[in-house]
Amino acid sequence: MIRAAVVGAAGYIGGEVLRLLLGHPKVEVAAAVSSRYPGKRVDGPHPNLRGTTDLAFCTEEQLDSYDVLFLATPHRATMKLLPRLAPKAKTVIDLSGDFRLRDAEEFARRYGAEHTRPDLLGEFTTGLPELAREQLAGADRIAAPGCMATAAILALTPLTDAGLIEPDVDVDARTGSSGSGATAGEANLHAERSGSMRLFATSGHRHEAEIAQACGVRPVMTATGVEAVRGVQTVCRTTLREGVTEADVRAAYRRRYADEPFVRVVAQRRGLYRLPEPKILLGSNFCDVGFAADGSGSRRLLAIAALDNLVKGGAGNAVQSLNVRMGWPERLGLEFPGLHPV
Amino acid sequence: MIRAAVVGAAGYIGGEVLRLLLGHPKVEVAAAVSSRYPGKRVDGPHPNLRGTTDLAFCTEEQLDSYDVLFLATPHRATMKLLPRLAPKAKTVIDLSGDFRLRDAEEFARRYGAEHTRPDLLGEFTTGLPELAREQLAGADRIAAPGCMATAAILALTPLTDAGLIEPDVDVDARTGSSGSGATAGEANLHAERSGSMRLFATSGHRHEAEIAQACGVRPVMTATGVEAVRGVQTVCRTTLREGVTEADVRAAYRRRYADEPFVRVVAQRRGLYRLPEPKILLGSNFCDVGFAADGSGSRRLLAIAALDNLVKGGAGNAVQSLNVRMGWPERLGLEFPGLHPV
Amino acid sequence: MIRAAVVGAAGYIGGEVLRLLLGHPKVEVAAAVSSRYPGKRVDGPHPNLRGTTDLAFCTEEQLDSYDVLFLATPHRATMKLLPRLAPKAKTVIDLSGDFRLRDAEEFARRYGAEHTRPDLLGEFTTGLPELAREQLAGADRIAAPGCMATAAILALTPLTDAGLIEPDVDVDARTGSSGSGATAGEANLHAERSGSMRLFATSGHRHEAEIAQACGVRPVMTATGVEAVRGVQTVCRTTLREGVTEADVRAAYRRRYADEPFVRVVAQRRGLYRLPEPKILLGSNFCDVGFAADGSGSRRLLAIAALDNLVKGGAGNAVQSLNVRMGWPERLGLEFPGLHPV
Amino acid sequence: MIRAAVVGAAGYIGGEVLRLLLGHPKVEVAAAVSSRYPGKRVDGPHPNLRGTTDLAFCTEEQLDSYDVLFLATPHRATMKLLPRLAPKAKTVIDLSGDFRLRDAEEFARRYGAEHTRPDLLGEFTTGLPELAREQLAGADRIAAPGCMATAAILALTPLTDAGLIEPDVDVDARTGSSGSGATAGEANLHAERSGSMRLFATSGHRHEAEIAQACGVRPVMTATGVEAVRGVQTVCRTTLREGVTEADVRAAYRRRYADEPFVRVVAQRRGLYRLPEPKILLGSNFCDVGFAADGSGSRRLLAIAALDNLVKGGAGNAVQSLNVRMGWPERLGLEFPGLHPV
Amino acid sequence: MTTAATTACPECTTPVSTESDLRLSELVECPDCRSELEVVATEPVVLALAPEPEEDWGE
Amino acid sequence: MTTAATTACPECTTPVSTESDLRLSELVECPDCRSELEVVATEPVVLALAPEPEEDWGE
Ligand SMILES: NC(=O)c1ccc[n+]([C@@H]2O[C@H](COP(=O)([O-])OP(=O)(O)OC[C@H]3O[C@@H](n4cnc5c(N)ncnc54)[C@H](OP(=O)(O)O)[C@@H]3O)[C@@H](O)[C@H]2O)c1
Ligand SMILES: NC(=O)c1ccc[n+]([C@@H]2O[C@H](COP(=O)([O-])OP(=O)(O)OC[C@H]3O[C@@H](n4cnc5c(N)ncnc54)[C@H](OP(=O)(O)O)[C@@H]3O)[C@@H](O)[C@H]2O)c1
Ligand SMILES: NC(=O)c1ccc[n+]([C@@H]2O[C@H](COP(=O)([O-])OP(=O)(O)OC[C@H]3O[C@@H](n4cnc5c(N)ncnc54)[C@H](OP(=O)(O)O)[C@@H]3O)[C@@H](O)[C@H]2O)c1
Ligand SMILES: NC(=O)c1ccc[n+]([C@@H]2O[C@H](COP(=O)([O-])OP(=O)(O)OC[C@H]3O[C@@H](n4cnc5c(N)ncnc54)[C@H](OP(=O)(O)O)[C@@H]3O)[C@@H](O)[C@H]2O)c1
Ligand SMILES: [Zn+2]
Ligand SMILES: [Zn+2]
Repeated sequence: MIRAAVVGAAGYIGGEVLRLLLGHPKVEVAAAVSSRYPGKRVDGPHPNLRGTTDLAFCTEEQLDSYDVLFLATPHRATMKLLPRLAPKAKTVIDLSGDFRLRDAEEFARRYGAEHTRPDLLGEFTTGLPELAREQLAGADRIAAPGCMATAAILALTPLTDAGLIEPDVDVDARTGSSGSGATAGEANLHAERSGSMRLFATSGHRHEAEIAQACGVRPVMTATGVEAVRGVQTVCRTTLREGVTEADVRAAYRRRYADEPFVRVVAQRRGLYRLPEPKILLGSNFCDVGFAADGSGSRRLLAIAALDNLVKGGAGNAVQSLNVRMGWPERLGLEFPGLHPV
Repeated sequence: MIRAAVVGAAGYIGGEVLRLLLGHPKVEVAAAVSSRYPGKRVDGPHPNLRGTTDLAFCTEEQLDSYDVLFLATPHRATMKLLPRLAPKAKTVIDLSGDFRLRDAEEFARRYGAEHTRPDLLGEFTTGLPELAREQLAGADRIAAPGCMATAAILALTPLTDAGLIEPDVDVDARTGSSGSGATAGEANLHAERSGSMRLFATSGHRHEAEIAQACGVRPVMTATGVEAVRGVQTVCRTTLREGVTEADVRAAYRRRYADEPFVRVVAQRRGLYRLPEPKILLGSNFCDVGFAADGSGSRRLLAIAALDNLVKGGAGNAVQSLNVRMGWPERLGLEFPGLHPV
Repeated sequence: MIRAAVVGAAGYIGGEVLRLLLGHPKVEVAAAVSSRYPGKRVDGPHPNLRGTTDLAFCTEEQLDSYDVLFLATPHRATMKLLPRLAPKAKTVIDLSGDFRLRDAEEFARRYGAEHTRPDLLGEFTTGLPELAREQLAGADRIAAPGCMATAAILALTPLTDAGLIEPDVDVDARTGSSGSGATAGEANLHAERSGSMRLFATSGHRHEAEIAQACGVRPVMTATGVEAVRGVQTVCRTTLREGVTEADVRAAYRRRYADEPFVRVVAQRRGLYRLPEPKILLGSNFCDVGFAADGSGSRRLLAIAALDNLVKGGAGNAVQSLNVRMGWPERLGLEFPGLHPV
Repeated sequence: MIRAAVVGAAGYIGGEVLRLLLGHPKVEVAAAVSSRYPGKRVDGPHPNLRGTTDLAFCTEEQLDSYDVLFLATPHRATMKLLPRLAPKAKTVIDLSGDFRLRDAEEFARRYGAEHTRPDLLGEFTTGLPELAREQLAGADRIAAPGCMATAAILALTPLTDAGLIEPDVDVDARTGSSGSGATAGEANLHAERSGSMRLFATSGHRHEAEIAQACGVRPVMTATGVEAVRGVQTVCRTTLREGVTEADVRAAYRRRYADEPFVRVVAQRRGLYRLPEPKILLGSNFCDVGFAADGSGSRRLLAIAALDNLVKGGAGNAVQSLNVRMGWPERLGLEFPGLHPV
Repeated sequence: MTTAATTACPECTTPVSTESDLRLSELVECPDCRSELEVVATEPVVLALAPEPEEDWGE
Repeated sequence: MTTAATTACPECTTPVSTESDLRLSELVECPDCRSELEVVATEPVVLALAPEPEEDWGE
């Protein structure tokens, strides 16, 4: 058993990290930090954890030292927290956007603020085992990618790795409301958010930079809030290189993900769930990826992915990265397959 | 054309009053008050009104005088506003809870605050044409009942008027999220409110007092927030007096509502929509009422009603009251029947 | 008053035609045809119509003659019905896909069946006043376009008319479940369809042909079923011609739709509802259109539209076409603006 | 490892049994029967199982013999299947309604058909460990109770066991759409079922008989379909015996469920989730139970329960019963705690 | 020519108007409770509740 | 007395009508793109885009 601490533990990602770690056979949750709820039980804001733990939140000051520290705090705040919290743990896994980009200038452009610790950016490994399994084995600074970025990256990687597509990619992301965290703003009011199809980003979304960095493509991204609490789907509109066939595409996906425990290739000709869709992934660490070529023989190819933003798009991916880091079986604590119907 | 002003016009009820008055052939919306958005167009917070008006909000100070004033402001605030606003209009229609109860002590018990103008309570007529059509014809202080109360009252009135039921009634109200207004609190966060079945009142709900006052029953009320934005359904569990048959009940409903333009009796044996259900009432001023006796011959009777809380449970009912007050055709501006499917 | 008949009147589009005609001051609904429910009241399958009509369905055989006949029957069936039904009315408005395309070969490719009456295709005028107002004034064979096609066409027309975009367009349509009609198949089962983000068409959707025919672009279309009953949103990814600015685009939209009663240009920088979104359009005949250029100075332009598929995407548009045909005020019977919140 | 077979494996309950058994460390799924999909992979109709199994459906004829057989087939069909299938397994766990009632006449009244094997009714043990843990230890014919019945029974048992309430109980059940199984009927069409608050049973629901049998009360039950796919909530309106206090009630619940692994007492004074609510139980085997006394000192008491109808209301409860039967740790394979937010 | 008479709905007692040319086994709908009623006799008209497929909603 | 003039929205170039008694720092709303515009000079009126709180939706 290793000892873990979670900062930002009262938030949605923090709660999901707690859920997964509490069910993890090799991790003990030793501390959960919240400034709003110190001394209160974690199953207050996270009622699904009732009966599974008696843990209470503590303050940052009460932290001592841990094997692993999860940061589930807002971007821009996290780069300020990291320097003082990092000494408290051997391994730090950051779920915010602050250490995902390697380039401080790109960070400043995307996040509207100068990075306060550009010197640390180089220390971080991308917390996505499908991309960086080997590096993660020895990593002690891990930055998990954004939820929509993770989906787009896993949809595109088989194509870019195999050199099958042109660099310009349209990333059309659809997301549920939990993606904005537990923040009660007007935009997240049930009566406003319910049933919406809200194009809240029409270009320049931050995750573009992560996708570009990971896949070497030129993404332009739109993001639409649709009716869902959990769930992200990304539809990437790409162009096949000359001469590439759908069979090449299918082979590339199969090959790339043959041994991946948490990526499933879903591109079927029959049935209701032919392409990736997030609803059957609630609570699951799977990312489903698929593709659809244009019947008419054009070079257009859709690359599609779906995941639960709080799991494979966040906490689950972080725990999977920990498993890799520790040399444990990668599925440990992440076995829940998702539900149907739901 | 008469001139109307709306206070609290940036809220959900205020917006619905605006929608209905802007479509009303005999009313001109002369002022819409908001402290948050003075000078801004009303179609900002109420995007459904785009293309129908160029109206902008004003401040309370900018009000002059009007034929009718609608108050769509919070309870406890409204009793303070009324004395200074009432002089600005011949007729005042209050949608808050502040002038619904005739008894100041009951008000204090239910609203947790002393009434600041108990002297005015007696001046108000209940803004429910089905109960008080005659009084409304000459009324200049009108208090529209609460949304769940309206539903329960319309479900029960045929039974209590005809003396068919015992006085103890269980009122089980189910409501959508717009019932709490446009207030962004944690409880109304989409991710929390979505898909909920939340018993937010298990007894002692304020609307009990309104139901008791209107129907002379002893109600106990539970209220559950369910997945919906608009819509209230009340299921009243009642006991038939000795010897009363289901045919008596059906006849009482038919008789009571034979000439009502906005109450439909729905108690069918076939089809998908056999009993009142709010979804087909979105935007409509109908209140559907129905009943179900216990097949087994017991004296148990369900009395059920459904409405759109912002229309027949609020703004529509207020406009209908205005129509009655002015001697206009009662359906004026309220013709929208509701949608199916939806 | 003119006399109207509706065939396919028990379906979703048929029901919506009934709702609109029953509220129309110049139309009497003289017949509603259903083979499943002959003799039954129309407010059985359309419970929202309770209290507004005592009309019952009749059989096709019982039809005599009418001023206008609405066909709300399935594609491929309608081309067989038309020849025998057309003689029964002066004006026929078809809502199916059978007479929308002018080219019989294109029809065969898109609908997987030979057209049985290609000779009649040329007689039809497109039932979209924004495109064909003048022709509609004298038209007696009117074919209303498909719901997703209508949205895409209204989004693109200002751009194509003004020559602002390149011909290749990606049409990304998102739709609610009522778009598939009242047919109980596995795909429309609540537990399966609920919360879905289902890419049910990845290319080659029928509506592509309508968009191409109306706008002269080369559309490729994807369609995703999202959680909603009513509502279509289309996001068109286009490329601006060299030198075209966002100000040109805004001016083109404003100019094109300055006098349109049912198209609103929605492209705002503030507020929750900055771009077109269908939820505030439920029951309304508005189509909201908007656009978003890429901040970074690229030539990418999104053209977005939203509508209620059963109203502006179907029955409302048909009634608007009738209004134009008859020389009546275009808004007649179509005044409902939509709801917020909802 | 024991070998299990599931009949009705293509249905919703069958799929959930498969999900749980595939994740169960001591059970091998040896056969999954479907008449519609013989030879097809189980992850076709159950797409959440992709990547977890290569199992395909077989026909009933292909069954040989197993340690345990789960019947997830419709009521009335199951009593005909059982005699020929029972010989194929040592232990049979039936999830249908056919062997739940001990009294064949009550069965006939409730299910509208004579029981074809009344002689077998006495052989069955109720598959609810909270009620029948000891009997289950040796049971080879197990009948799991209905989903709404399970919720009501778990809400009421602490009260009836301790003799705290009067026998008349109003059971108000609210349920999601998966409760009707994977049957595509008009009532389950997304556009009809979505957003509904449908009182589909106003008295005499079958589950009344199960509740009466288990708790010795006289239940009258209403059931309302609300917007949800999974989830049941039951609100029982009861009357406390003279002199019983809320403290007695709380103590009774605490005592009764102190050692239960899957029942949590939820009756809080603060927070958003004060009383049982199904949404945080999706996929989980927990049943949350709670209560609320009437503040005013009346004897009215609400007893509330929530569960996932396919898990604790069906498949999970069946697996828990198997764990008890086999003498295994009761939580085995049932550890998933549920999600928040969701 | 058909003439209208009324007879009570066996389910809810509401008067149901019936045409004189009704035939045996024909189905009519009660205007109030919407029961489907079968003509089981014609002179005078007698209506009986038509059998209905069981609805099974919620387990 | 106030008289109305117009000036172009700096965001979308739509003409915005402005009253002559506008004061420095006052906020006006563009009728088209609904940008909030700050009066940064008065004779003649110059409008600049008012800063807006960042919206952070979708992670
Ligand atoms: N939601 C997603 O889908 C998702 C997916 C992947 C990654 N992420 C990233 O994960 C992080 C957390 O997101 P979330 O959705 O969980 O947000 P959230 O629900 O708003 O939670 C953030 C938590 O951070 C704490 N916090 C806020 N300001 C802080 C500060 N200045 N210093 C320390 N703690 C602070 C708050 O807890 P107290 O106030 O109690 O301390 C809060 O509970 C963000 O960086 C987000 O970008 C989110
Ligand atoms: N929602 C329903 O279903 C429903 C049904 C029937 C009756 N009602 C009653 O209708 C009233 C309004 O409800 P709502 O749901 O529309 O609430 P809401 O959306 O919160 O709107 C209330 C409005 O009142 C204004 N306001 C707040 N405090 C005020 C004060 N002290 N003085 C003057 N104005 C103030 C606010 O506008 P500014 O801040 O811009 O001034 C706000 O827009 C309440 O009394 C409610 O009980 C509601
Ligand atoms: N749903 C939309 O959003 C939408 C939008 C625009 C256009 N449309 C078009 O409108 C038409 C109707 O669509 P819908 O969604 O209303 O479908 P729907 O709900 O399935 O209704 C179709 C109706 O057509 C009747 N019908 C079926 N087969 C027929 C046949 N062979 N001959 C005559 N009548 C037949 C049926 O009534 P009976 O069995 O009772 O006779 C049924 O009620 C379709 O062509 C569709 O493409 C639909
Ligand atoms: N849904 C719930 O919440 C719930 C909860 C507790 C208990 N239950 C009970 O569990 C049982 C299954 O319910 P469900 O919701 O899973 O229903 P479902 O989704 O309709 O599945 C029933 C399955 O039974 C099979 N089947 C149908 N008729 C059959 C017959 N005559 N003989 C053998 N197999 C037959 C069908 O599969 P094939 O056609 O492929 O053979 C079908 O997949 C029912 O008895 C129900 O009362 C349901
Ligand atoms: Zn009847
Ligand atoms: Zn502007």
